[in-house]
Amino acid sequence: MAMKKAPQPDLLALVLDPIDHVSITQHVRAAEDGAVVTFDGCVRNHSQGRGTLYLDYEAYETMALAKIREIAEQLHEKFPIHLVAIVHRLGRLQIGETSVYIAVSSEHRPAAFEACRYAIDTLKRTVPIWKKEYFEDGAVWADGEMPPAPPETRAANPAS
Amino acid sequence: MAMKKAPQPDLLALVLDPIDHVSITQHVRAAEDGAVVTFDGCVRNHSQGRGTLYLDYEAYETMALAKIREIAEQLHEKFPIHLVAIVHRLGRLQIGETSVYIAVSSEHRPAAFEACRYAIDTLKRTVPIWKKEYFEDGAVWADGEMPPAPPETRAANPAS
Amino acid sequence: MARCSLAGYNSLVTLPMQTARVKVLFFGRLKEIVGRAEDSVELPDGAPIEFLFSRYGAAHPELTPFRASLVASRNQEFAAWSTPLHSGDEVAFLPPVSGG
Amino acid sequence: MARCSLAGYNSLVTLPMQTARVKVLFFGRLKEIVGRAEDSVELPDGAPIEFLFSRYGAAHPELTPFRASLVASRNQEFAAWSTPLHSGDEVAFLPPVSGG
Repeated sequence: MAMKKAPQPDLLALVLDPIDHVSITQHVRAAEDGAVVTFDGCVRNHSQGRGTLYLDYEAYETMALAKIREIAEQLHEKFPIHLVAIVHRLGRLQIGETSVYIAVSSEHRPAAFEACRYAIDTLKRTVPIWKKEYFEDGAVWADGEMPPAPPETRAANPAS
Repeated sequence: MAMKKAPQPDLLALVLDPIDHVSITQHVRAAEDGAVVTFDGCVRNHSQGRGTLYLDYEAYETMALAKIREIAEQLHEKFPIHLVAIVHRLGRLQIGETSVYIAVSSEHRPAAFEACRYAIDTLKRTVPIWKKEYFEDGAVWADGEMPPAPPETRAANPAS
Repeated sequence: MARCSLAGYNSLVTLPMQTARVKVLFFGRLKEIVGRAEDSVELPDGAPIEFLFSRYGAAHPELTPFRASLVASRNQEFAAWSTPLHSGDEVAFLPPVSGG
Repeated sequence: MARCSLAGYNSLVTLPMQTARVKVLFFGRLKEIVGRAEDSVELPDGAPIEFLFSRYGAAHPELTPFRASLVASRNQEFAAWSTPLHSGDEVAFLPPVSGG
């Protein structure tokens, strides 16, 4: 059997504690890199004209982590990047706290920018995480995006 | 005379000391923001196949700061962003140190991404800063980009 | 291995209907409607995900309007509603995602 | 106000040639060639930036090959080489920039 290639030391995680931007950014940043681009998704104090109190995030954790790993793999395939970190927080988040933090390092800046943008755009469409927004006058599950589903086949074909 | 509009509290600076990513990022990040995108330009340990020892950055300081302010103004005109920080370091930089750091906050992520990218791309073309790269076997002024110059007019027309 | 049809098994076949035990997960609004995050159910082996959802729809009619906006998964992969289920599968009905 | 032509002033005009004192800045490679970062020079009032550069080119022939890759500035703004200079102006010859 072939030796497995050593995994890229990307940092891919779901966490409950506040996100530490500094250590995550340091994780991807090396002497060979000329660029590090980061995206910090924060809890806004308002949503569609209503004042937000806080958010609750929940995830289908095993699948969410698998989908985040898929995104990291895609980044390495599509862009000449060095390392990527994608960390999403779950549980109750207060205004101003970071819900998701993405850091990408690369030799030249276009790859880091494009990969970071691709990562958050794909995460928002494909990673099974949901947020419930709490306002002074109620709470709603945020409108979300429909992940791409595989095409339907004919109704299950009973084997004989 | 009309009152001057209060200046946006953008953070625009040339500095000699190491760049503090955390305080700069905090500067642009507010409760109304949903996204913060940052670009960290770092000194690579190599350039065009040669091992780099360190870099010296110098600037036409008054003009560089004026051009950086122009970039910030353009960002506010072109993108629905909240705040921007653009900090460039001058003097001697070691491998891994940050030469330029840009942070942009916005309500939604596309503006922060696009503005941050626009800022570094424009800075690299228009801000009078130069770097000299020191290698084990010599030093060179880095190949740079020609800033856009105003079109020439006819030779100066002596007034009578 | 004999499989039943969805309408029931063929009574001419003497083998008993194969059943499958699958784990079902609910998230977000669906979890609130069904009143639980996790379930374990028995269904005819090979029955599609759609069949499983219909069952929950029968028990919780409030679910039905969500059907068009849901995506299904089987074993942590997005799956067509026609995907057949077997014992040990983990199924989830995923509302539009809103992470990030 | 009388202005001289670049070739010298018209001797029929009895007013002395107006001169302008401008500050000149050098950066990067140019600073190394000229051997100084800053200079203060007198030149005919209204002479274009090009005229000033030619003067330095005469004194430092190594400068001339750089001309095509330089951009000029006047008072911290990019300026055409034909821009006329007046007293108090600050001029710089900017090599291709390589910040970031």
